[in-house]
This record gives sequence, C-alpha cells and structure tokens, in this order.
Amino acid sequence: MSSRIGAAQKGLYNLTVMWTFFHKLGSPPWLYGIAGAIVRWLLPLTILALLVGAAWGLLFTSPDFRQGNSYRIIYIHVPSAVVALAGYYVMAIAGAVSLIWRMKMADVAMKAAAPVGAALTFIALFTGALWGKPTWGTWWEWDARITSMLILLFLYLGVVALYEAFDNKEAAGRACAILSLVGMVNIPIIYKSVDWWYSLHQPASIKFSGESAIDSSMLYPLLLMIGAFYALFTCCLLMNMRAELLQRESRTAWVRRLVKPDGPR
Amino acid sequence: MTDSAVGESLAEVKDLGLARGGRVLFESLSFAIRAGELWQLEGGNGAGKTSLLRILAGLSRYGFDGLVSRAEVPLYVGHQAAVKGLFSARENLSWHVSGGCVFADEQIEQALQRVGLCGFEDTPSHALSAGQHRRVNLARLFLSEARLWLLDEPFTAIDAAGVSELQERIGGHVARGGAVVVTSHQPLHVDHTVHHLSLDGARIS
Amino acid sequence: MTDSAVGESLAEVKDLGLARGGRVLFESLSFAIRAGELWQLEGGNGAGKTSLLRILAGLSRYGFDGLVSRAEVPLYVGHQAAVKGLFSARENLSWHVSGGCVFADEQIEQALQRVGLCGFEDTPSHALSAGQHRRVNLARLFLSEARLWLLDEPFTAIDAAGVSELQERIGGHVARGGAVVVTSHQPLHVDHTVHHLSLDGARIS
Amino acid sequence: MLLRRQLSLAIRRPIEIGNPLVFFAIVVALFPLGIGPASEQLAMIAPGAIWIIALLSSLLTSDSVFRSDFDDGSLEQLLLAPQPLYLSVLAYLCAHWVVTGLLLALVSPVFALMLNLPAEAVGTLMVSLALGTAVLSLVGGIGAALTVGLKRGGMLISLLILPLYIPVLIFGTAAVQAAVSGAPVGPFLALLGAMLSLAIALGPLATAAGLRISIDA
Amino acid sequence: MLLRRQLSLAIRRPIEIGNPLVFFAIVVALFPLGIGPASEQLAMIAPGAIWIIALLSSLLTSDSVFRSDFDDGSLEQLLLAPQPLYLSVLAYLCAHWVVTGLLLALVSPVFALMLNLPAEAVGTLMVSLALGTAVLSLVGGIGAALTVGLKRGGMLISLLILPLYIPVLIFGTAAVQAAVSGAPVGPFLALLGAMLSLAIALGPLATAAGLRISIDA
Ligand code: HEM
Ligand SMILES: Nc1ncnc2c1ncn2[C@@H]1O[C@H](COP(=O)(O)OP(=O)(O)OP(=O)(O)O)[C@@H](O)[C@H]1O
Ligand SMILES: Nc1ncnc2c1ncn2[C@@H]1O[C@H](COP(=O)(O)OP(=O)(O)OP(=O)(O)O)[C@@H](O)[C@H]1O
Ligand SMILES: [Mg+2]
Ligand SMILES: [Mg+2]
Repeated sequence: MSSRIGAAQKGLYNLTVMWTFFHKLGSPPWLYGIAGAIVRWLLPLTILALLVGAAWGLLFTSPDFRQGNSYRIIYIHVPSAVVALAGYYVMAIAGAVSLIWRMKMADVAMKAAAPVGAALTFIALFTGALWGKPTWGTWWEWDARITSMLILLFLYLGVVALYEAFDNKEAAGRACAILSLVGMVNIPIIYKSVDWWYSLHQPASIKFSGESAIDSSMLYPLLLMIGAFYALFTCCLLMNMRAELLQRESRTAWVRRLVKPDGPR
Repeated sequence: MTDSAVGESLAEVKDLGLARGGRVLFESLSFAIRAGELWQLEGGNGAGKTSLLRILAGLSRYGFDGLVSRAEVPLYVGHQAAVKGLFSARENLSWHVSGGCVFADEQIEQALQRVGLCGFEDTPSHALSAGQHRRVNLARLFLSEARLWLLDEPFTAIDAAGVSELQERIGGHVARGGAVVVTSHQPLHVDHTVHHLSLDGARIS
Repeated sequence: MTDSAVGESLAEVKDLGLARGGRVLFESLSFAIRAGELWQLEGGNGAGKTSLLRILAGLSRYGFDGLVSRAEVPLYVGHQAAVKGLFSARENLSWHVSGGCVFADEQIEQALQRVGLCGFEDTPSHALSAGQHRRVNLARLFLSEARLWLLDEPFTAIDAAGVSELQERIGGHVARGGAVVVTSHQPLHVDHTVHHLSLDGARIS
Repeated sequence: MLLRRQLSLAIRRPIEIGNPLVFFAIVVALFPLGIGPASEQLAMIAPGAIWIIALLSSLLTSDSVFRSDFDDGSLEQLLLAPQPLYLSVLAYLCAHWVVTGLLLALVSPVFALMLNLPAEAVGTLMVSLALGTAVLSLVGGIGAALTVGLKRGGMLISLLILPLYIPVLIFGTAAVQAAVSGAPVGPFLALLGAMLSLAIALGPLATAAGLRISIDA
Repeated sequence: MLLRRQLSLAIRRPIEIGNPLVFFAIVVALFPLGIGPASEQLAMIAPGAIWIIALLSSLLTSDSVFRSDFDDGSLEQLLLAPQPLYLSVLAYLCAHWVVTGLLLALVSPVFALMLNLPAEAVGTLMVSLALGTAVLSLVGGIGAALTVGLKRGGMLISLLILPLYIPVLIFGTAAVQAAVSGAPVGPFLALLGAMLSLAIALGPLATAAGLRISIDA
C-alpha cells in the first residue's frame, strides 16, 4: 500500500520534473545555455570520432577486391545518407511538437534542422554520384534509393525555401511544420512507390548485391563514422539553434546582456 | 442622443500589446465592446487600427500579447472589397463566401437598392466604378445578422450621399442593440454616443 | 485668393462624350485646363470621374467621341497605388517605372520625409499600412516635374494631417504655374480658386 | 453552395472551359514534335507523357486556387464564415479537380489515340487519371494554401508539391503500363484509391491550417 | 535602369533565384519517373524532353511578366512614362529571359547528364537553349501583353503562344539531335539566330501595342 503511494508520489514527482523540464525547454536563455554547453563537449568529441573513423577507414582497411580503393567513399556516403533520412524525422517531429504544443523552441529546432539535413542529403547524393562513375560507369542512375534520396533533397529544400519566403517568422515556422508533416506522411509512400516502380521495370539490382558480404573490418569503422555523423548532425543542429535564438530574441534583455555584458539593463 | 443600458459584452480584450517591425503600436490595452456601443478607432496612418481590428476579428491569431475573446462571429469589412470581378453584384452577395445562410432574392434586391446599385445588379463587378465596387461589399451591412460589426474605413471611395446613408445604417444597428467598431479618418455624424479609442498614444478616452 | 493670369493650355477637350455599359456618362464636354488652374471633378459614384481622368491622361484612347489634346506627359495618380510590395519605399521611387529621369537620393529622402514616411524608407512596402502604402506613391508629387497633375482620389486612406499637407502641396503647385485636376468626395481646402466640373449632369460651373 | 460558386467562377466564360483542353492538346502535340514521330516509340512513352501533362497542368493551375480570393479579400471572409473550413476547402479543391483533372480524364481517350496508346489501356487511363488527379488537386491545395500569402510565391509552390506528386505519377503510369502489357491493374487502382482517401482525410485539414497561417502573415 | 529594377524584383530573395532551377530539376526527374529509367530510351528522348521543359517553364512564367504590374497600377505608369515603350518592354522581357531561359541554359549540362545525353551534344544544347529561350521570352511577352487585362486570362495565354513556340521547339531539338548524331549543327543554330533577330525587332513592338490595348479595356 505504502509502496503504491510512494510510486504514485514518485510519478507525480516525475511529472513535475518533466513539466519543469518542458517549461525550461520553452525558455530561450536556458536553451541557449544548455545548447552551448552540449556543443562545447560534443563538438571536440565529434571531430575526434570523425578523424579516427576516417583514418581507420581510409588508411587501415584493405582495399576491396572488386572495387579497389574507390569503395572507401562508403565512409562518407553511407553515414550521410543514414543521418539525412533520420534528420527528416527529427525535423518533422519538431514541427509536430511546435504545432501541437505551440512550443517555440521546437520551431527553432525544426528551422535549424532543415539546412543541415539538406546538406547531408546533398553530400550523400554527391558522394554517391562520385562513386557511381567508377563502379557503374555512370554518374546517375534512376534507381529506387537514389531517386527517393533526390526527392528527399527537394523536400528539405522546400522547407528551407518556404521558411525564407515568409517575413513573419512565427508564421513561417507553422507553415514549415505543416509542410514537414505532410512530407513525413509522404516519405514512406515515396520510398515504397519508387521501390516498387523500379522493381517493376528492372528487377535486377546492381547496387546492393555485395552488401551482406561486408567485412567486419570495414563494418566497425563504418559504424563509428555513422555515430560520428549523428553527433555532427546534433552539433550543427544545436549551433544553428543558438544562432536562430539570438536572431529571434535580439530585442530581449538577455541577448542584449549577452552581447554587451556591461551595457545598460 | 440615445444610449442603451450597458449590454452584454460582444468582444473583450485584456492587456493587449502589439509590436510590428520593431515599433510598439499599443500596449496593455483593455476594453470590452458591449451590445449597443459604437466605437471609433482613431490614429494616423500606421497607428495600428487595421491590426487591432484584425485581432478583434480573429484573423490575426499570434504575434501579439494579451487575451482576446469574442461572443460570436463578427461581420468584418476590410480594406479589400472581397468582391469578385467576374460575378455580378447579385451573384457576389448570394454566393458570398462568408454566407453559411443564403439570403432570399428580395433581400438582396433590397440591400442593393439601399446602397444605390439599382440598375447595376447584373453588371459584372469589374465593370463597376471604384465606389460601386465597394458598395457591393457594403450591401452586406443590410443583410448580415451578425451583432458585432468591425468596419475598416468603410467610407473609402464612397460619395457624400453614400457616406451619410451608411452612417445612418451604423447608427441604426447600434440603436437596435448591435455593436460597431469603425475606423475612419473622417468624423462620424451619428445620433449616438461614440466611444473614441485613439491609438496614437494608445489611451482610451 | 490668388488666381494667376490665364496661362497656356496644358490639356484641352472638345466635344467629349462617353457612354459605358449603355449609359451616357457625359456628352459634348469642352474645356481647357490652363497653367495655374485647379479643377475638381465632382459626381457621385459611377459618374465617370475616373473615366474622364484616364481619357485626359491618354490611358483610354478609344471608345469615346470628341478630341483630346495634351501639351505634355501628365503625372497621373490612379485608384491603384503603383507601389511594388517587394520594394522598399526608397526603391519604389528611385526605380519608378515612369521615371525616365532618375532622382537624386537626397530628393527621394526629402520627398519621403514630406509624406511622413521617415523611418519607413527601407521597410518593404507590403509591410506598410494602407495609408503609408498610398503615401509612397504620393511622394511623387514632391518629385515630379510634370506641370499637369491628374489625381484620382488622392486622399483615400490618408489621415487628416496628411490630407491637409497634400492640399497644401496641390495649392503650391498651382500657384507655381502648374495645373491640377483632382477628383475627391471631400471638399478641397485650398488657397486658390477651384473650378468645379460636376459630372452628375455633366455641366460645367 | 460554395462548390457551385467556384464552378461558375471557373466557367464564367465559355472560352475558359475549353482552355485547359486546348492546353493539353497542344502539349500532347509537342511530344511528337520534340521526340520524333516514330509511333512505337510514342506508344511506349504515351502513359508517362499523358501523366506528366496531367501533373503539370494540375501544378500550374493549383497556384491560383486561392490566389484571387486572397488578393481581393474574399479569403478573409471565408475564414470568418460560420461553416467549417474543412468543407469550404474541399469545395474549392473539388471545383479545381472538376475543371482540370476530371476534364482531362474525360478527354484523355483522344490524346491516347494521338499518342498511339493501345485501345485496351484507355479505360484504365481514364479511371487512373480521374482518381490520381483528385489526389493531385488535394495535395496541390496544401501548397497553394501555404504560399498564397507570400508576396513572391513564384515557383515555390512547384518545389513544395511536386515531390508530393511523385507517388501518384508512379502508380498512375504503372497502372496504365500494366494495362498495356495485359497485367492486372486492380492493385494499382486500389493504391490510387487508398491515396485518395488519405488525401481527402488529411489534405483539406492541412490546407485549412495553411490558409489560416497565410492570412495572418 | 528598368532592367535592373526587374532583375532585382526577380531576385529580391536569394532563395528566389534557386526556385526555377529546382523546378527544372524536379520536372527533369519526372520524365524518368513517368517514362521509365531505361537509359538508352531516356537518352533518345532527352533533347525533346529538355526542350519541352524549357518551353513549358517559359510559358508558365511569361503570364506573370506584366501581371503584377497590371494589378498594382504600375503598368499604367509605364505607359505614361517618357521613355520609349519598346525599350521598357525589352527590359522586362530580357529580365524574364535571364531568370528562366539563360539560367536553364547554364544548368542544362547537369540535366543532360541526368538524362544520359551524350556529352558531345551538351555544347549545342546550351547554345540552342540560350538562343531559343530568348525567342520564347519575346514571343511569350506578346501573349502576356494581350491577356494581361483579361479578368480570367487563365490558360488563354497558352493557347495564344504555344503555336508560336513550335518552330523554336522543332529547330532546337533538331540542332541537339544533329549534334548527337554528329551532323553539322550550324544551320539550325543560324536559323534560331535568325528567329531571334526577327523576334527582337518585332516582338517588343507587338507587346507594346498589346499593352496599350490591355490597359484600355
Ligand atoms: C547518387 C547516387 C547515390 C545515392 C543517392 C545513394 C543513396 C544511398 C542511400 C539513401 C543509402 C541508404 C542508407 C540507409 O541504408 O539508410 C545508401 C546506402 C548505400 N549505398 Fe548508396 N547511393 C548512391 C550511389 C551509390 C553507389 C554508386 C554505390 C556503390 C556501388 C553505393 C553503395 C551503397 C552502399 C554499399 C550502401 C549501404 C547499404 C546499406 O547498408 O544498406 N551507393 N546509398
Ligand atoms: N505585414 C506586416 N509586417 C510588418 N509590419 C507591418 C505589417 N503590416 C503592417 N505593419 C506595420 O504595422 C503598423 C500598423 O499598421 P496598420 O495597417 O495596423 O495601420 P493602420 O492604423 O490601419 O493605418 P492606415 O490608416 O494607414 O490604414 C504600420 O506601421 C506598419 O508598418
Ligand atoms: N470596364 C468597364 N466596362 C464597362 N463599364 C464600365 C467599366 N468601368 C467603369 N464602367 C462604368 O462607367 C461608369 C463610370 O465609372 P468611373 O470609374 O469613371 O466612375 P467614377 O466617377 O470614377 O466613380 P467612383 O467615384 O466610384 O470612383 C460606371 O457606371 C461604371 O459602371
Ligand atoms: Mg488600416
Ligand atoms: Mg473613380
């Protein structure tokens, strides 16, 4: 009995903690500070992981017996592709939060995620194209994954462009939130349809035939790079958010104090 | 001067503040618009009259501080005429987008007559003059059953005779227990107490 | 009341007649607008004021009877503001489509100051209020070197202070030997003889 | 009621209703001109070509669904109206579909003929066009609502909604190609139908929200 | 001066200039999606497809060359201005060409790559696009001027000007196809150049006359 009361109390306590946490999340100066703190330790770690992963992947693994050295681009290509896809969901969920709970900070997060995601998508496409030339003999192929990646890039660009087109940034945030939610409904549909469409025309798959054969000596640096890219995404996101916060709150007292610590309050 | 007893509140504003483009337009504005009241918003160009009316109407929903509540859907007449050039005056009214309820043909006929559009009922609206074009929209003042009217410079492009007819209509609506908020750069000549709300310094008089 | 001696004719109209939508708006109208004259076109909504001004400006070139001649290109201010929402007030004036001649920056600065747009020079015009938007266009009255001005309801959406400033400007232009034709539903308060041309029965007074 | 208003706005001029048709006809004529008149080649690309035309014409016209109402202030009145915005929006989009998609679906046999599409695929073409263009109109409405308040929407709307159009394009052409090759078309049409139901349920909601934002910006 | 004004209207927002590009990219992506990814087939239709895209994007955007100026009264002012209308119109159309045609010509190599066009035809593609789209802009201006005063121009403009576009389409694709097959491309480009001179001489005149009529209606 008493333990149940205790549990209930604990639940209540948790709820209040959650609530104050949410409340704090909604407070720009707090978010600005905490994001700064996270970036401060995460960024060096990310750079370290990137360096180690790159060195490991590029220098300490053996060349592939079929593709020679060109396969090493996988250490950039796959992580950026994976994180670009995940980034869209981060953006869309932030958009949903900002629409439903009217949390301004989610809005900021969504705005900050779009360009980072677009950049990662572009990197994935670019490295894929570079890789395609030596392996497939063509820069571009209308393959299911490639096509859906291209569409993902357009979805990201759409969000960025829509945001920029609005003068009223609050309205811009809501409009982008709607767009990214609609896009989130569509991503699985697009993926499935492109997949299906491709298999309809050319059932043979050139690309991922060697996938299962991936060697563990290649796998571990790859996993490390994927982790590093996730961290990189987080860092860029947080730094973007900090910049956006400063811009949005440029007229408030805390920003003024930040910029001119000894200025008039 | 007739002034009805204090009626129920049709719209209420608490602690309203608005800043646009870095300028504070008004701050901590609190008032209630009650049935039987006529309010005139005053202020120079760019004082924030339109912005305040749109907030009252519920068209602007964020970007301001404070609370706004409305008892019912108001009739809003904005800077734009909301008249489709391809439709005739009659069609514009009978298919008006805001009309959940459809008006009878005679009602529309009458309303058009009241705004002086006799003989122009079936002209496509893009072939009307500027003032006639606005009159098509203003005919809604003779049709609507909304109690709260929010009119943003309703007298624009209307000739002197039309203005006095409209002012009469506004006075009549207030006398029948409606409430009207008007912005206008001309003084109102109405048989009714006018509450002035000047936004130049954002104080209530 | 100053009235300059009869100046040269800047625009002339002979035997002008116009019918629109089956109604005769005016018939056998003949008059000349001379330097130093101020004309006010009068008439209710739909009387044909705008139509007449557009004929005078040379924008309407057929569909009427009679002869129109102009000495030079007039300055025309129509119902529409001709202000691009994407441009700031400054850009709107310095890149004005009608400007063969480019104005100096100080001139534009001054003109904007005169129409009370200090502090809004670089705001994109779509973020201006209705009256400020029209003021951007009216700043051309402080820049243009045209002698004949054709102003179609220039006081629309302008607040009381702005209207008297504009009327002063109009009076000044006429006094300096220009000619102005204005349509307005409000009486003009100018230090100058006003020639009234009423289109309600299309007679000259 | 609103539907009737929008439709009569659309067909106010007799010339208007013919215009989209002529547009389709001319663009259909462009394909042989641009690609070469070899008939087997044309037949091969016919399903794709007709679908691409449907897509583009839906795209181009959807920008204007709310534009004129926004410009003249009618949209404000619509948002203030007592009826649910969901229904009003549905009426607008339905009118848009009738004058673009449905019309195209009805005359598509002629174009199929011009591009040498086998006769047995024509029925499928019509049904898939009718279903698919309804989805296009509903999705296009979202883009139109989000961009209508922008001073320079420009081509932004195409960037926003073309990616969302792609599943419709893929399944639509797949259905027609299946019909050409004699494969069953049921699954594809069912998929288009499923997308349509999803679009009817969610599209007007997003559109309504978008309109509220645009009117406020 | 006017050219500068129009250009800066067009590129007021940095994001704006990217929009047409993205539009092209998406429409280029539609072709393989609609027609199928087989690369030799794509290469076959690539010249035609790119030209059709150029045509459509010129068509769609030319409607708006004078539209906003008409709506806000700037066009009246332009007609009253002292400078020759021929030059003003040329400036407007030139700005339109720069942000649609020239831009498309500059990025067309990327699209050629995506559609597997042989590399040796890319130069011809760029030159023919640059010349041809200039003609398209000039011709489109005539249609825009004639329809700008109509309350519902709608797709009327496409009806008016698409037939005039067709010679450009034919010679443009012919030039690229000649380059693909190794034939001399000079005659085709010369023809396009001749059309361009004709269009520069006559197009703005017709456009100016059309504007005067539209403003009067
Ligand atoms: C522009 C061209 C390309 C694009 C857009 C692209 C895109 C992608 C995407 C979206 C993924 C999926 C990441 C995930 O599983 O979530 C991926 C993974 C991968 N790609 Fe590419 N790719 C391209 C070219 C290539 C080429 C040329 C190769 C090699 C021949 C290649 C090899 C791989 C491999 C091995 C994976 C990992 C597969 C897995 O773990 O699932 N890609 N790429
Ligand atoms: N979309 C916008 N973005 C930013 N600022 C705006 C916007 N619209 C208006 N403003 C600013 O808000 C202020 C008030 O505008 P508002 O339209 O409410 O004025 P108003 O009192 O109605 O003036 P008027 O008498 O000219 O109609 C103006 O200074 C204007 O610059
Ligand atoms: N495009 C048109 N086609 C046919 N008739 C028109 C057209 N434009 C205006 N008219 C008619 O011409 C008459 C005069 O219009 P005009 O715009 O000149 O009036 P106005 O005196 O300027 O009125 P207002 O004071 O309302 O601006 C009106 O009766 C109108 O119906
Ligand atoms: Mg206002
Ligand atoms: Mg008038």
